[in-house]
Amino acid sequence: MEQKLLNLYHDTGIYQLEFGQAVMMLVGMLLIYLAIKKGFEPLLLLPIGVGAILVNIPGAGFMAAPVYDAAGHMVSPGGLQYYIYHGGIETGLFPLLIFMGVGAMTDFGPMLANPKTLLLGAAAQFGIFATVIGAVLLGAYGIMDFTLADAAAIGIIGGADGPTAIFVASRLAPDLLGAIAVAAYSYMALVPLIQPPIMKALTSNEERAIKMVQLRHVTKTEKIIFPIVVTLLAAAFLPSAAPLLGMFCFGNLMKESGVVDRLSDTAQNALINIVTIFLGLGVGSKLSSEAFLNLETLGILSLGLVAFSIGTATGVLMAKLLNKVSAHPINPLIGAAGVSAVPMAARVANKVGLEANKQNFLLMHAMGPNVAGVIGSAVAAGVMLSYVGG
Amino acid sequence: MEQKLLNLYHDTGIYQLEFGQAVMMLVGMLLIYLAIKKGFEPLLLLPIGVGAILVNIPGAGFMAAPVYDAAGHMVSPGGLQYYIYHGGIETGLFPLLIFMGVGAMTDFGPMLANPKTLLLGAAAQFGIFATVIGAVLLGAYGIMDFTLADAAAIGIIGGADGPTAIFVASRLAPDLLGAIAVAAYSYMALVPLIQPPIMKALTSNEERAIKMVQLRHVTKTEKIIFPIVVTLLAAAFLPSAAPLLGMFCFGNLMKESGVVDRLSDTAQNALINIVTIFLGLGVGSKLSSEAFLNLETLGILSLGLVAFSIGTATGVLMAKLLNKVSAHPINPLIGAAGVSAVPMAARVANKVGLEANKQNFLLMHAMGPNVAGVIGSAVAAGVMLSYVGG
Amino acid sequence: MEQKLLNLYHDTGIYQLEFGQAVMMLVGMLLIYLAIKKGFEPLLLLPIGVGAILVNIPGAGFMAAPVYDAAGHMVSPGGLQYYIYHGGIETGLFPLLIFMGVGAMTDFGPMLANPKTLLLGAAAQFGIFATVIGAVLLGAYGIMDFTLADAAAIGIIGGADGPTAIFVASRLAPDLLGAIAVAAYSYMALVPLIQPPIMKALTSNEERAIKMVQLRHVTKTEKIIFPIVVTLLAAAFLPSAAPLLGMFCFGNLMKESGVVDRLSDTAQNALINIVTIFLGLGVGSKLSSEAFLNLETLGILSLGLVAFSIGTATGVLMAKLLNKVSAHPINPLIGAAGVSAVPMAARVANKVGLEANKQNFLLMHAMGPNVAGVIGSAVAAGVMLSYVGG
Amino acid sequence: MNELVSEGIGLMVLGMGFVFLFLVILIFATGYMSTLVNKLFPEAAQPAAKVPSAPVTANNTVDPQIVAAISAAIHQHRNR
Amino acid sequence: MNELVSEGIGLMVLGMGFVFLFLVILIFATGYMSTLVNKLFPEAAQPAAKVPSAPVTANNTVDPQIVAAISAAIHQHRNR
Amino acid sequence: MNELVSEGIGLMVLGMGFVFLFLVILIFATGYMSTLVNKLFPEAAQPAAKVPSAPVTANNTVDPQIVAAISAAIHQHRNR
Ligand code: NA
Ligand code: NA
Ligand code: NA
Repeated sequence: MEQKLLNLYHDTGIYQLEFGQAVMMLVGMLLIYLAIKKGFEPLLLLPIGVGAILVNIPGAGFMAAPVYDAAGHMVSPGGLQYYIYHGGIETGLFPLLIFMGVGAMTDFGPMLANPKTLLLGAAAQFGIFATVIGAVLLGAYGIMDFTLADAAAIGIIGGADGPTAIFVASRLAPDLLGAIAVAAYSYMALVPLIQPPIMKALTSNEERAIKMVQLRHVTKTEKIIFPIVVTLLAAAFLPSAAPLLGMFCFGNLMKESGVVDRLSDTAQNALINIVTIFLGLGVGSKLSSEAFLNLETLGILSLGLVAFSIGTATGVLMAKLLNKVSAHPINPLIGAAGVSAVPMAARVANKVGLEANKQNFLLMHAMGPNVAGVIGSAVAAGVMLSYVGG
Repeated sequence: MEQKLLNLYHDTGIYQLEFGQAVMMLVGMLLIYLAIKKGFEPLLLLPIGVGAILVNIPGAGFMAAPVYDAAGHMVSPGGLQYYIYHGGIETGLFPLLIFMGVGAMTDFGPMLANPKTLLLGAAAQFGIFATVIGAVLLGAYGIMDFTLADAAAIGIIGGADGPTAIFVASRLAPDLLGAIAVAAYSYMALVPLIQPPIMKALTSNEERAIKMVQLRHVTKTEKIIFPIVVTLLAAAFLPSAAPLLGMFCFGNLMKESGVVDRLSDTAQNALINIVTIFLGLGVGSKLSSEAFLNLETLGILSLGLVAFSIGTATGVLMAKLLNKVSAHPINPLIGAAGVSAVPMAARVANKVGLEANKQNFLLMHAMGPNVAGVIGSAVAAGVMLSYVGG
Repeated sequence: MEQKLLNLYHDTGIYQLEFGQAVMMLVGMLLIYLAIKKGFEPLLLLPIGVGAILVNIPGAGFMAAPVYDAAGHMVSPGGLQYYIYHGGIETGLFPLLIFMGVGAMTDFGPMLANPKTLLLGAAAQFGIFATVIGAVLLGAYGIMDFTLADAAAIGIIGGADGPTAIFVASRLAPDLLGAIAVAAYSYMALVPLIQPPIMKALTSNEERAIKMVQLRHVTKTEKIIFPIVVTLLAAAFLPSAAPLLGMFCFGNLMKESGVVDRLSDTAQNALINIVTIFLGLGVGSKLSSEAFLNLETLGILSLGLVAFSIGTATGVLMAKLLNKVSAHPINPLIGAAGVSAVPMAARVANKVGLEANKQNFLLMHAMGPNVAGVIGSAVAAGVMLSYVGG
Repeated sequence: MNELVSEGIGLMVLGMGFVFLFLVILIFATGYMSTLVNKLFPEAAQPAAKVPSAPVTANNTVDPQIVAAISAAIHQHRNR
Repeated sequence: MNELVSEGIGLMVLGMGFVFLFLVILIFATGYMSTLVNKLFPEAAQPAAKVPSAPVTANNTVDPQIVAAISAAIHQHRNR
Repeated sequence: MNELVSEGIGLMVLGMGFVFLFLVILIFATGYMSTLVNKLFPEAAQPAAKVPSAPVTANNTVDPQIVAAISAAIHQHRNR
């Protein structure tokens, strides 16, 4: 009896708690606070924060692997986050299903009306690769312990696209997954703070006041055929990007075809919500003190910020260049939307545009580069998976 | 660097694409076209078409098996369609869950009001077994490479019931699954074209104009007890049909009981939609060029058409026979609805009936044989699984 | 051919049916009857009843394990209930997800307005541990074959909380899972019959007529922070209760935070409904004749009833004690709600209160101990898992 | 006639036989069930089915929001 | 008294002890939390909670379709 | 310059090159596709898209319950 009482005491969190676990539980609470009070991407950061708390409870076994005897019978079951992480994140299923749902919510209309804006989505991906250079320099000079795969996974934060970042990190740098996902979603939430100063520094007031000509009407048929074209181009030129782009286009095709609305509706609602809950808990499971409480995390957070900033800048600069060569005027602000972070970055472009000219509604114009940025970062992800993994 | 560039080129789809894969991607696009433009069972054929494209992208790895090291850690993750196919189709889970959802959408009322129509659902299954004979003849004379199991799986196309066909094919002839599923859903979509000529050829105008007496009211209690009766009969006489019939009846019981409407609603919506998306992608994964681009597929498509036609004919002939011996008049057209293809075949019967007599509304009368055909083909599936598998 | 006919006959349920299976199918039908006609927790008992019928169909293979060859290829697929049971119940995933959904439906407001009612939720758990003593006595005197783990799992029936009971039973006494789950849900449905006589026997009419002061307003912030506090306390004092309490609090946090309403909505609807269907079929799979048709089941059913009754009594007695020492009057009836069985037990307290005084609305006051009872039985479950398993 | 064909014919005979057997039994079972039900519970089943479980009620009844919207709309409509 | 019984009694004592301990701690923690929250953020939490995420708004507000339906229904109703 | 850095630069060059290459090809493919579509099916696509699948119709049309509620509400409203 005394022994049992002692066992029970030894089982308590208080007895077992390590300092690192306590800190990570505070990190989890910080994420929950940011999600609820500051509105930082709550759909992901709230479950991630809860997942971080749960996985760091000593003795609760949320990440415990199941144990089987020789005959294959279960001796002790695994933890919830073990099953979620290994079933849905390590396999890549959850990010792909989220991407399908996002595709079913995406309207390519503004981009189809003005395909040149795809160039802005391309230019803004420079943030990704500049960050890769930053990370390999930190690694090469022994400041931080980054491999090329780590550097690639960190760079993808600059893609401003959560599921893409999680998909790449789960393949190239699973140990850094927690920090990368947290950085990706945090900076996406900070887009309204990070982008405007850069956008204003690189443009004159006249440029920001430029009005753009109204977008042409895009037919239903174009919208239906477009996702198939993207899938075929991915198949032809970059099969390693085909999982991401293919599922994204599948979702979009379900939406635009108009013949499977019940599937499209489920992909946008019940399914993406279920997967989001699980994805959050699974990402949170990687927020262990060993993986998170080290210099590398600081590096990841700093490099992520750099990636966003450079991507914003190169997007704006490309838009200025396009404005010079284009027949119709192009407001350079919409280049910033090329980082993706849909639809936040497009809204920021609209807001900054309105500050310069109260009649200047850039939202629809910025949606073009915005969704182009999603394609751009999926292509960048494909190159990385092929280059580093192959 | 040049090496990496070369690697990247060797990774492209253009470099790797085989002719068969290109053809299968065209087949996938044809299915998408039929789904969107022609309205061919889009809920299934659209995801199947996308699945066919994705699985044939060389190097994208949608069907790649995961690789584990000796300690059980994942070295490389599997592809999305690998997990879907092996998790949900090979195991039989997805067809069974779809069948549960279909059960929750089915109203047995018209059949209970006139149980004799069950005979029509039985007669129309002759299409299944006639097709089996056709397939074994093709096999026996060495024209095509069909085993008895293959023949049974091909025959079930005549059941005009997608999940049943997929369930049987996944157990008896997984290699033919893609072609069988495509044939089953395509012909179900073609019911309004296939059936009317046969129906008209076998009936006189007077027969088609026969009005049927109004159906009696069926009480809630009858509807609740009926699915339990079917389950018990399956248990007693044909356990191999019990998975299909049991899940179908479970769904129906959830609906009719009226006490678990939130479960019934989920079975009919979120759950069946999620499973349908996955089922489509999983079936599409079997549309590889090796499995599809051969003489056997042509045989399957032709035999499937024969199966539908014979089933329609025997259904109509049985209805003519019943009309002779029955106290109340029976319009032979409703026999054609016995192939199932719910509710398309019943609508076709109604439409052809209206052509003969503008006051002749056969829809509810045809719903009886229509749902009876679902039971009939599940029974036929059970016999096949028991006879061929046992 | 004759051989095949004979095989088919040997495959029939009639040929193979054992007496025990027939009885268990009758038990399944009884559960369905209670669910539909008597309204006994139909969301669980209907699927459990169907699951019991299906698993007892001889030769249908609902619980068959899949067979793989040496190379890892599937030779024969497993049964639906095999996958459900081993995938979701043995692992503990389904009860935890249900608990998350229940958390998202729970309002801790009344409890936060009057935290003393937590003591009532504690007192009512005495039913659990008194039952453990009853079960070990039956085991110790050789009347029934109960181990300490069995006794603990049986006791948890008194927690009046389905997912907690299933979670504990799946870990401590999987063989008894069927009987324990059936007992737990049946008695929860019988709360309106079991509790009132005990409540009336232990209270005077004046006590039952006591009016309570209106509850103070509880702020949104309190409701948001509360689930985090509970999780941290579980982490600190009882990690073995952290899976249950953590997921419950996660669900509640999603609801109260107000920033992830689409996730909260899915947790309360599509997700919990899907899991409920599977949980029911999975629990039903444990209703085999070997596991159910024995003296132990009778013991479980009797002990479960005792557990409920004792829990009700100790809850009421604790409320009488609190009423003596509290500044504000406390109606002893609300103590009975401490067994949980949310919200049935609170409604019963309200109803019995109204009988004594037509102006006495106890519902909101009883919701406090009611949800406290959920926490209390999760804590009791944690102690058991730690004491018996550790 | 080779074995495959004879097996196929066996499957056809057994299969159609079983399908008819099963559905004929079902006709009798259904008929008997209906007669019994309608004798024992003449339409008594329907009131019972009218008592839905809690979450259902919420779905089936008219949303109070909608009622509020209606009143508001009527006001607006009149004041136009 | 054999070992099983003594283990059962041990479980009961520890179990009830722990349940009460945990819930008593929770009473104090909750009370302290509520006091603190209401001192630091006196009802400040509610306006914040009023800002729901986008998809919620769509669910909570009145569907424009419904509003259209109402107007149509009123017209029809009047013209009857 | 060590190997890691040179590999990083290689990734950058190849990566940005490929991103631009892909998106430039996509610009041409999209433009060509749009031209082709609008020449072959000048707005013919829209009527086809107006024919939604059955379950959708159910979702998009006004619920008969709502209509019933409206009539009821109007009556109540008038009788106030
Ligand atoms: Na991007
Ligand atoms: Na059929
Ligand atoms: Na309880």
